[in-house]
Amino acid sequence: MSLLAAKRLEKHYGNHVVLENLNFSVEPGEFVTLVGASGCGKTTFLKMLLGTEATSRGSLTLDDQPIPNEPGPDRGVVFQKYSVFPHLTVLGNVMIADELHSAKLLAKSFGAAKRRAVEKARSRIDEVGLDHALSKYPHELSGGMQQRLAIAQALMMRPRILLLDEPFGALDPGIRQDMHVLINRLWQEQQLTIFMITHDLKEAFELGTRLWVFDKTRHDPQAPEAYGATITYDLPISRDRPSAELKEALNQGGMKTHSQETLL
Amino acid sequence: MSLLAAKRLEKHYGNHVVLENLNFSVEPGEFVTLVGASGCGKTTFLKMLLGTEATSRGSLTLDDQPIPNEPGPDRGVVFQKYSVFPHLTVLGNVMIADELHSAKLLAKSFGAAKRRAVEKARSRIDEVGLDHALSKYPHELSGGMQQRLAIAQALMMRPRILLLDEPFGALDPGIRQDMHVLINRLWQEQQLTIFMITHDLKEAFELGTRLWVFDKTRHDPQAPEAYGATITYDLPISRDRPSAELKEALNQGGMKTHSQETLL
Amino acid sequence: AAPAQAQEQDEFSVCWSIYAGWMPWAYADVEGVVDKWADEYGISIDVVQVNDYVESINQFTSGNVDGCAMTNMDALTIPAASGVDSTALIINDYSDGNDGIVLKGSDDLADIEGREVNLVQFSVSHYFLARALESVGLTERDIETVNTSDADIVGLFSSDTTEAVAAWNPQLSAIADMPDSNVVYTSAEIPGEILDMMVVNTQTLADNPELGHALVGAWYEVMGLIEADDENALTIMADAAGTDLEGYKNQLDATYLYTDPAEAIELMESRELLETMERVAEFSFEHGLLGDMAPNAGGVGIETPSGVFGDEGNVQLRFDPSFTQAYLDAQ
Amino acid sequence: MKRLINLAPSRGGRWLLGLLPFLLLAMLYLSLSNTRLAENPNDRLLPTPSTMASSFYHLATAENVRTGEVVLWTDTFASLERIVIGVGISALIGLMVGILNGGIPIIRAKLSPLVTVASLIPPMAILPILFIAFGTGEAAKIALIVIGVTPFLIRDLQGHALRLPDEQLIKAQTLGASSWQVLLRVLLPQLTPRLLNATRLALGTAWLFLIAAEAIAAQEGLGYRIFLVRRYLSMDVILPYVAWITLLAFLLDQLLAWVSRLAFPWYHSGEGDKS
Amino acid sequence: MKRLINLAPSRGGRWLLGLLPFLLLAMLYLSLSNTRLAENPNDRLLPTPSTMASSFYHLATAENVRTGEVVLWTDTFASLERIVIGVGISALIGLMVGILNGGIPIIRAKLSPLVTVASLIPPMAILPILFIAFGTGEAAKIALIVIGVTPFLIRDLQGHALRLPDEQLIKAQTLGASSWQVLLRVLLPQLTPRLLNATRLALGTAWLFLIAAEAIAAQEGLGYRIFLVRRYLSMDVILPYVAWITLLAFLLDQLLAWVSRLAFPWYHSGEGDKS
Ligand SMILES: Nc1ncnc2c1ncn2[C@@H]1O[C@H](COP(=O)(O)OP(=O)(O)OP(=O)(O)O)[C@@H](O)[C@H]1O
Ligand SMILES: Nc1ncnc2c1ncn2[C@@H]1O[C@H](COP(=O)(O)OP(=O)(O)OP(=O)(O)O)[C@@H](O)[C@H]1O
Ligand SMILES: [Mg+2]
Ligand SMILES: [Mg+2]
Repeated sequence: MSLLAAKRLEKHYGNHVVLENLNFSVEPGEFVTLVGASGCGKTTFLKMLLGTEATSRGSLTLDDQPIPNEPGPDRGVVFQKYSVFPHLTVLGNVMIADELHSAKLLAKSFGAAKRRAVEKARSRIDEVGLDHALSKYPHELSGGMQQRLAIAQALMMRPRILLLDEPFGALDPGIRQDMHVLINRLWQEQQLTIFMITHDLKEAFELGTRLWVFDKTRHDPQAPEAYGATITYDLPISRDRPSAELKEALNQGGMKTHSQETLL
Repeated sequence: MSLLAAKRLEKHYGNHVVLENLNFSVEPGEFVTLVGASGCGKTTFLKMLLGTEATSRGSLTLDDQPIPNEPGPDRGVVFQKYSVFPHLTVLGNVMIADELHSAKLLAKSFGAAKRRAVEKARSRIDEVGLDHALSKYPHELSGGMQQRLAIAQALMMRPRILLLDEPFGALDPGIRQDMHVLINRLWQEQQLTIFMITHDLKEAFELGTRLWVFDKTRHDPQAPEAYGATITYDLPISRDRPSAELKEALNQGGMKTHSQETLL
Repeated sequence: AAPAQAQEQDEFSVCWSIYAGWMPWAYADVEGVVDKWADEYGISIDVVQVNDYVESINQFTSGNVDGCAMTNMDALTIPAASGVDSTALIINDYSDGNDGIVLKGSDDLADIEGREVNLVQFSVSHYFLARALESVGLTERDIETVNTSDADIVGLFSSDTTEAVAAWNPQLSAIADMPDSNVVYTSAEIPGEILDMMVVNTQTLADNPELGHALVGAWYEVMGLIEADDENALTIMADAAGTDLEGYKNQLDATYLYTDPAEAIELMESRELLETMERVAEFSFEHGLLGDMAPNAGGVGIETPSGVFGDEGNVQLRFDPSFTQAYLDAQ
Repeated sequence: MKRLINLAPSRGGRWLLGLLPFLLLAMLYLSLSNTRLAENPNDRLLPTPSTMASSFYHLATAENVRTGEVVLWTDTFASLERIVIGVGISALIGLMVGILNGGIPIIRAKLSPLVTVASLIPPMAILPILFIAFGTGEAAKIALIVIGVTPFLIRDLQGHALRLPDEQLIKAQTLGASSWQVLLRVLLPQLTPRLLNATRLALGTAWLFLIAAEAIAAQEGLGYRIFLVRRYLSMDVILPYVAWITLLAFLLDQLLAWVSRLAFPWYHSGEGDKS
Repeated sequence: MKRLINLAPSRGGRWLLGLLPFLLLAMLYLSLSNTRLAENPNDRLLPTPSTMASSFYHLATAENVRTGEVVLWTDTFASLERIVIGVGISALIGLMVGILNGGIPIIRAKLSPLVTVASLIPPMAILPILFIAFGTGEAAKIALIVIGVTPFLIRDLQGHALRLPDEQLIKAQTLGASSWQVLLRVLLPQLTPRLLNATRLALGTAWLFLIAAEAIAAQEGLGYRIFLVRRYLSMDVILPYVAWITLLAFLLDQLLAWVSRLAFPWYHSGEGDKS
């Protein structure tokens, strides 16, 4: 039994076919990286996993059940922007998951419960290296620190699946490197299943165990919206450099510019 | 006599020293690319060339005269964003330079003058490959098309110096490549002197004839604003791959992450 | 134009607001009666309706208009007390039931004690209320007054929290129609005290007597129509007042119109007028309506044909029957 | 079951749901009106819909005996004229001062504090002064609208002018634009759609002032009529008039929105605000 | 020479320049006032500053013989009480309905059209209905403020709620939040500073309705006094009162701004709007 599986999955917006004919199955513990041209439907796909977009046709199952049609604590998420709550401090942002869980009515814990929540949150915050900024607000943090905070927050509920939508897209190259180390460590420690969208093919190779390339297989210049993208390449990745064969495949599959750019 | 020259040029904001001890001279026809960490003062430097920021100390001369303290038609500019006028069509955006020149009062030309301006603008627009989008508004254009438009617009007045502040930073890698070809061609055809800021060292090498690295030479951890950045490396570039020696130099000069990232 | 600057001129304006006794001005305006008389004297007169009574008097006091329809008390306390020398050119009527006090839940005026009374403060309603209280041995200290805009007094009365109002027509009749409303006192009990007049700037009038003659002529021409019960004229007036013929006739029943100029002259020349004005002046003085500078009730002099009340060196309000007399003589 | 915040009604459902509260209000009115009229058939406060309809029909069709005019239309035209002139003048002043203030720092330094203070004065408080200063003609009523609305427009437009990216002003200068040309070709066209938008926001206030002014001194107009018949508590006239005013306000608002969309496509699909 | 749009006055210069138009206005007033008073020493329209000062001083210090109260303070407290209560109630309603409307699509579908229509009705026109519903005492005046201000607050807050990034609502749900918890911990705290901001914007309108209400029926209050003394053309009272109201409005506005900065630092230095 695989964790996630899709059969002939499609997504339309009215007449606009965004995704078509998606077939895959993903096992627990995989790290899937998604690349593809801008606007080809990667975020839409992630939203279907999240449950905020309905599937249009075909099936998408989680544990062999149709995927829940709204977000839940089993699937954590980190967006490129707006991932943390601006009105909460670092501690508050991480604690909130616990508070939502333990205080159904007020969603705020007090006394002993609060101390426990703080304790738990602090250890998470330590993990991402924000222990010196506990009472700072997000606007006082750099972009990299904000994304670390978002990751710590998303992992508080120990989700089974972590969805990342270009989480490091807005970061400086140097900081990005640190984040790679962090996400890699957390993935291994917590045995997560991760889906990560990126524009950076090198990042995709560095982090993932499996790479999906989204692209259109059919294209009608007169009606560009008639056909959707699908997974054109589904490649297992070993942690070495990409093989020559892979490069070749990519070059032919419309990923030319990406590969040229980042793989030299 | 050099086109642009600086002597012990400094820039402060109050107590915050942003740039210090800048010394250079630039000849007509050079293509200077500027790299450096975020916030180190590259944009500030460009603004001093533009004339929108005053120099704090030292001298900055254009044709041996102090640089004019406000923007003028001899120095064109393309920003990363907001470089074109959203309320004008492609044709309007390019024509406006001519209209500002020929109709002092209304800044709008009519009749024969208008036909001439349209003619001239169209040939510029052809050059950047936007001839099929003459009457579109910027919001209908992709990011790459907008930047092309900005370049066509900036070149209408045949400036001697063209200032580019991360002009391709927001573009997709594929489109970026096309822009490189375009800017290179225009630089040669029109004998421009170009200053271009970029975060992408590879881009800097590919386009420039001269690379400036902005960095701090002194750093006081207690008072990070006490010292400013200066030009730590001023390297002539040949169109080949960077030499091993250069790589070495960069690795030691705080550009580690940049070089690692883009030069592999 | 500022009053003191008034010189010979041939364009004038007078204003009026909606009240039973002044509706003839509406007729005289739209039917061209005023224009006809003005032409006769070689001048032009613009008749302006102002929606808000207080505003119309302000227009007069500030010199924006040359004449204005107002009551005797307001003429004294507003323009005259402000140093604008004013002349009552026409006394058109006295309120003979047009002002009234209405109580809820009682038909005895004495029950007004301790209640909040809605009225236009310091207006002729206020004076009227004081006279009413006097009649049952009460003073203003026994009640509380709430300043109320006259247009809203009807709406206010239908609210449960309103206990008593003092109002004039047409509001009064609308209120009287409501359930649980008891008209306990009307101006019919103090006839001849609340006078409605056309007041004109004294200086302007002196410089331009034609204005006075034209206004008086136009006014009494319309009075003739009312005397003759001209349905058409009355309908037009009713319409301008926002009511119908029947409603307007009811209002007129509570108004003693001086349709006969001789009668108006008689009143102006009478001793009672001076006494009424004296009483009004005293009331106004007690309420501080004559201004902080007034040393006593006579601080602002009032001149009628039968004499002067108060400071003879500071006469600001005059009753002048000569124009009405001239009209009478000409007929 | 989905969470409440994730449940979205369908298109048709939205329509029906939107109607619901209006229906409830209408029913509430009818029952209240019935109770009052049962107690006192002469009650004028909450007239039946049929009474209102016939009164309104009368006002909208019957010619006045003396002038031959139809009351409703005379009132409507008078009020619309005032509001259009008043708001028009405000918009003109707002645009000009807004551009000057937003574009030229020296002028902004001079005028900004004045505009701030002026915008704090409640125009209602100076209503008495206005009539005395301007007389009872059209001028005072229009002046009230202008005084009430202009400071808001100026501040809004000045804000928008300041928020235009500096890049555009610099760009224009590198293309050789003079100060005047920058104002004319960069600020003016970009502020015009924002002016329309600000004007829409200001219309509500403008109506308010119009009615307040007409209540005090006017000889026709929607506000005048309401205050005239208020003396008799003729709710059968007042309520339809209020509905009519609301409808007019709505139509004016939609008209401006439509003009703006038509004339400034770049503003509405571009980065301009979404309101 | 720099272009005009590039010239910025110095700090001190800005201060002086800002004062300039006030000085000009003051001089204009003085000269007009002098001319009028020279013609007619009793003229009340444009009193001298000293007359105004003494009248104001009198109002601010002299005890009423009958009640022992000082007019200015009685008026001020009465008006402030009304405006604070009225705006407070509006803010509460605005916040609650705004959150519900902004957060829950089904409720928005129901209420949004009603709020839109309600915001178009000029409250001044339906005064008689207010009197019936709320009596003629304080309740009616407060109700007028509430009715005048609340639709704006609701629409503003609803807009802000809708503009909160979807990402945050989704994020909260992935952390296990229920609908109620999303409203309570994501929408409510983020809308509160925006409420303060919207309230500041609404204060101007609130003053307007307060003065209108006090003009209609009152026993004390700033608006009451202005409309009472208007019949004596006592500009020596009206003008200082207008200035006093303006000052109070300014202070209230600054107070709210200060509270907001103190309580919501993240809002003011963060991505929140800059107004
Ligand atoms: N709510 C929507 N309604 C209609 N079309 C939509 C909607 N959301 C997305 N789309 C369309 O679906 C397509 C895919 O969008 P999506 O955001 O998934 O692309 P993406 O691959 O994430 O691109 P990027 O790399 O730029 O983030 C786009 O063409 C977009 O216009
Ligand atoms: N107007 C200003 N007032 C005060 N400080 C300023 C101002 N403009 C820029 N700075 C400061 O000057 C420094 C340099 O800014 P600048 O924008 O030139 O950096 P940059 O090298 O262009 O960075 P980036 O790569 O992020 O664009 C920054 O620390 C910034 O905070
Ligand atoms: Mg995406
Ligand atoms: Mg920069």
